[in-house]
Amino acid sequence: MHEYAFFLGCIAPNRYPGCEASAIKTSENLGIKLLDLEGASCCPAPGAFGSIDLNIWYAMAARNILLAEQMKKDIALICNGCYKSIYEVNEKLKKHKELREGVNEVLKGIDMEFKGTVDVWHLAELLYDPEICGIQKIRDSITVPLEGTRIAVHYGCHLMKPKKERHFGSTEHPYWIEELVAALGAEPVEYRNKMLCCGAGGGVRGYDLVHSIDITNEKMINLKEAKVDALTEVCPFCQLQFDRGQIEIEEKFGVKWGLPVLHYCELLGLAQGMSPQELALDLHAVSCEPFLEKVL
Amino acid sequence: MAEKKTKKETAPKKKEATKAAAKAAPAASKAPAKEQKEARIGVFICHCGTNIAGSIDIEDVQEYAKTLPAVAFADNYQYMCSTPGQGKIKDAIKEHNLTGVVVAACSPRLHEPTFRTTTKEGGLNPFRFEMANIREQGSWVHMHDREGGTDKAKDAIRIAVAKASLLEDLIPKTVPVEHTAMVVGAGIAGMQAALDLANAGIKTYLIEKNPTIGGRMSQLDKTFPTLDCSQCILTPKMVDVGRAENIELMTCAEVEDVEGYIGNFDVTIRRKARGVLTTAEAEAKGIVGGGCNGCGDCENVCPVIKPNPFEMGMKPRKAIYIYHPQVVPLLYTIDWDSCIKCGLCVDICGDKKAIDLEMQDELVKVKVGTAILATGYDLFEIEKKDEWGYKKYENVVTSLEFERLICASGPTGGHMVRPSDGETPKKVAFLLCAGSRDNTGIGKPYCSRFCCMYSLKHAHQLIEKIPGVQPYLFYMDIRSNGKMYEEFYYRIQDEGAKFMRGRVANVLEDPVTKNLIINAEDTLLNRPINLEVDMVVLATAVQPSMEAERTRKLFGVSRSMDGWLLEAHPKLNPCGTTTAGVFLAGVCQAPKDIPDTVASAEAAASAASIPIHKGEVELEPYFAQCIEEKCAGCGMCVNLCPYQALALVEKDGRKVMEVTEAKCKGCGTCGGFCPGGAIWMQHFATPQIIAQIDAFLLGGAK
Amino acid sequence: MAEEWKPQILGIICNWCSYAGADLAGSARTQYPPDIRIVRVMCTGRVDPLFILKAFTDGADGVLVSGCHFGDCHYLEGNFKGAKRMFMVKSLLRNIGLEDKRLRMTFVSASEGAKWAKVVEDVVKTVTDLGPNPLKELAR
Amino acid sequence: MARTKGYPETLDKKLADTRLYEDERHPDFTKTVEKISMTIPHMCFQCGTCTASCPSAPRSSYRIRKFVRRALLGLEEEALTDPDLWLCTTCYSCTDRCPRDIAPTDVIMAMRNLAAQRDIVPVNFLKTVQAIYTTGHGVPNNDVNRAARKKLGLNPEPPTTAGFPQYVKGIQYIIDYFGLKERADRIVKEREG
Repeated sequence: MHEYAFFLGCIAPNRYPGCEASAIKTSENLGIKLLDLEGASCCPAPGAFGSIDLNIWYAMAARNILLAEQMKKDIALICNGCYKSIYEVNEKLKKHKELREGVNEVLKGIDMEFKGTVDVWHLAELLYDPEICGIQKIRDSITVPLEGTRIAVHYGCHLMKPKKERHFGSTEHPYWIEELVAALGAEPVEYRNKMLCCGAGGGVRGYDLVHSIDITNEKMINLKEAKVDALTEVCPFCQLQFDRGQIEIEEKFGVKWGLPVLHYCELLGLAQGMSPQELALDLHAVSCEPFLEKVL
Repeated sequence: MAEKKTKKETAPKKKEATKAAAKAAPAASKAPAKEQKEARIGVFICHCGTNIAGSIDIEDVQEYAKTLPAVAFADNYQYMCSTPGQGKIKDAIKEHNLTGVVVAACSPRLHEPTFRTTTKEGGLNPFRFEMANIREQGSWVHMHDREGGTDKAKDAIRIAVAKASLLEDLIPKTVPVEHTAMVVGAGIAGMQAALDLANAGIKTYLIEKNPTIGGRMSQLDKTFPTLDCSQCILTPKMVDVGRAENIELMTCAEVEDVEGYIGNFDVTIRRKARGVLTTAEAEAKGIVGGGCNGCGDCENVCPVIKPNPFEMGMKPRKAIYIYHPQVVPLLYTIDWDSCIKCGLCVDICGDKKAIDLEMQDELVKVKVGTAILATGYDLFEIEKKDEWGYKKYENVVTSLEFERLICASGPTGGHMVRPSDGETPKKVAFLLCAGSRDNTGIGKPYCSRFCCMYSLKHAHQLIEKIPGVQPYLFYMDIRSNGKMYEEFYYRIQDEGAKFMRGRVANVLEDPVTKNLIINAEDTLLNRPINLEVDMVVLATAVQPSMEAERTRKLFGVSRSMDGWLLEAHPKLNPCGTTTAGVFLAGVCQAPKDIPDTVASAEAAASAASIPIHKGEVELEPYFAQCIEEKCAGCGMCVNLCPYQALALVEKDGRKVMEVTEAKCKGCGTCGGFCPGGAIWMQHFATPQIIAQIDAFLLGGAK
Repeated sequence: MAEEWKPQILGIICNWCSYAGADLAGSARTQYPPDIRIVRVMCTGRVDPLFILKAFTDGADGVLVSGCHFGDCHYLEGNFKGAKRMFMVKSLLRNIGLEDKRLRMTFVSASEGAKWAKVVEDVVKTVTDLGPNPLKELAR
Repeated sequence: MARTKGYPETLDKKLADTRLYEDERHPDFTKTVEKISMTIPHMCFQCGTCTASCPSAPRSSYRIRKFVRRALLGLEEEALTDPDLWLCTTCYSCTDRCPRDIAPTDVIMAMRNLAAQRDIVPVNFLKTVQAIYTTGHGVPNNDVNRAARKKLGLNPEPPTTAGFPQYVKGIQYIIDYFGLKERADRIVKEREG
């Protein structure tokens, strides 16, 4: 059993609890134990905090990392936004002495000190890593193959970009999450401009909603063209943007897409036999039923 | 104590001097006389305008120099290398009857030869000269630290004086130069260089790794800005090379090993088994009227099909093949990796008996006086910049693939079609600086220099061939600096090519039509562009050919940081290298278009012919000498020598080391090691170097 | 001696790579500290351990030996042999209780002017941090 | 920034002098941006790869190339007061493709930091701060969600600051350390009363 401190973030636990539930359950089936990270907070939102003052962003993220350092466990998480904050700050503080000292100066006040003793992982990369889990193991864990479904993948920006500060290689034509989808028995589908941003990041969703959902709408057009049954991602914030975004698109632009959007953990849950209720799919703004009909 | 050492150790030098006396009377006759005479050094400090004087206090330095032991005279001048400057030195040598000269100026790598001649003209042995580098390693690197720079200059002079007072007469060794040359690589650069050398009456070995000569130029369709057909102007030269009596052409050949030095390089060449006999080779084997006549029957019967590299893999070839109809020499070649030795070709070839499926590589040794490297370039692996989708999207091609696609002798017979469906493209985007001017660590930081111009040419060729075609050139800057180049740019613009000032961010493919969508910004309109085209041509960056690295090491040539071969001086000696007798031609030194390549080839040829026509070269006499009374005959130095110049010999009853001067290059590896201090490195002798160290740290050799 | 102490550093560098590199730094006007004095040899293979020991007994605070990159030696393999000796000398220095950091061997090619400047800065810093050569007094 | 001429307002707008004057350039601005962003906008050669990669460019007047140019020239006023500054979704596509190895996204983040120092910052950013200050979450829990969590067999409050409010103090300490809460409250109040 590989054990990790499970960093929840905000949107998974507070908007899509199904992501949280499925993440814990499915990965347990795959030999990965996700432990509560007591007292963790918002990562904090890289757009909002990073834009106002990077130093606060460093310090707040560091606090979350230190909770894991105290647990002596690496961090696993399921949100790209969180990944940017927690992973990137962790790496930056390890690398840059002066940044580290600055942050520790702040954290002194709450008796904390960044030592850089843990690493940060996105659950998706752990699932893909044969050392930890790997495609085959996922395939073996499947009880309800998602056969006959066409699923497109949205990677999300902050997981893999900027590539120089990540370890996933090129960000132009990645395919590893498609492999994870194929492992569930579904057919992964390529579509135009796959790596285009969901539109939510950088505080834009809050700053200029129509601008932000117009980007989402462009993705929807490309997805429609590829005739997919569902879109999957590994980021609840992207999920929020695609899921609630479709409702907003309908309100503002009068276009109805009705494309089910599921976090990879939710898909994995379904494939491992979890029921839609256990995944709280009813909380999704866009009904997942058309997709479920194909699966169940 | 340094004194004492010299006294003792100069002993063998007497021998050397007298030995020399036999060779060169005038210089040597002085040598013994000078022996005991105590050192009188003249120091000459150069202002180099303000280059040195600007950040170093010349007066101060000169006053200091006067106080140094053994300094008999000190002077300064605006430009020491000027005629009056050199005059000052010559006069001073006589007036103050100097035994050595120190010039404090620029780098010895620049002006040592100049001042050695001056010293000689002043009546001293040229090797009684030492240079103090107070510019490149002084004023220029301490421009804002006058005090520090001045102190450093004083020390540099003190160190130089210490050495100068221990310098001795040396007689350079002159060696005969082999009346032959070698050119490695038979692209346009190598061919031109070889032709020039041959026409100058020098026997030249032309080594080419491929089965035919012609190189990259033979793959091109037309050439800018004149638009003459590349093959049409190239093939006559290829034929000349094939015909030239003075050129010994070796195709399918590689340099295996290089020994020796300028005038006398011993080069081993690997002639790769071609599997096919020339008529000459056949005759040698007693096969009358046999050997390959290029009839091509073998190709017709060969069952194996492989992509033809000459056509960038866009056309098939057999396991026994020629690149294209105009190859020189017209000889078929077997690709051993794909040949299944079925023997059909042997049968069809019949009595000509030209094909030998058991042929082995052979090693040939040749001796040459000078060598020219013309190893050319390859395309950068542009798929590494995967935002442009090369090797992912069928209709994204490189510029060389485009050349073949539009060439009448190419895979499509010159009908410009796109790979995915053979349709004629109506909209084509050219991406300039594809992989060039790239500081990400993936691409190349330099400008590949000829892409702008050939892309203009490509646009013209499209407009000429396809009515109603629309070429788009996505560029950052159009670099058309050459004779009639800017005019060519004007012409292509007039012909209707559209120039979009913006670098392409990424290329997407329409999954159905296989058309390509260009994402760029029109930085002049300040608007993003979303342009759908039928085909994308990447003006791909160039990089040194794979062979270049191996070859340069064999010839002891250095490399610039960007990977191209390093010239002796970027401005004043662009063809030479730091290895005497080895020269560079064409793109192997840096990206060049055809005119520049040919020019550099002719330059290299003339440079390479000089020592050959002179017939002899002087070697700097930095040879190792054995101080026999100290030599214990342990022989450790013998194995250290990279040139097998040392040997143990029997001399009056004991083993001592002996140096073959012709082989010794003066690296001093032996001298640096000899446990008994029995090796005297001429001009870099232990007492001389120790004196320099003492001078620096103890302030003066005395 | 009143003003702050500046180290005396000896540089023994090869004619073909490092000396050319140093010249290139010059023509590029790349500035670096002036606390180094250069002795030019044809190849680092020429560097006799004696030279370095002499320098230290003479009171040098640091010695820099710099040659061509491996495989780029103008004399095929002189720099290998030079480097090998430097290891030997370093252990010697340790044995006589002198910090072996005072001796440094680097590889700077003819095209690496910027690197040469960096190397010198680096060596000057290291040696300055180490302070004066304890043998200096003996030498005086 | 265009210069006004003291004409009546409408004319001043219409006829404003749009030429670039030397005194608009603040070299230290370039330096500050480079320090915060840890990247090198002064090396930009304006190829437009960034704008072409930008998801916001095609639907707005936002041109990241322009902002990098402003960083390069030190056009502080023009950069920080341009509302487009806040349209970057931080997708980092420009950063991955820039041939000069600049990180334009981080240039934007640095400029936003500098703008925020002058209280130029959209309220939605500050409201996130307020939310986190009180709950530790940018997107706090709610009753619908609590109910759903129960059904899933999860604790209605996640094991975060929501479940362990005692940790909120630490967060408030950090935010107060930078005095951000007061600033946020003040600015939001100014804007929305």
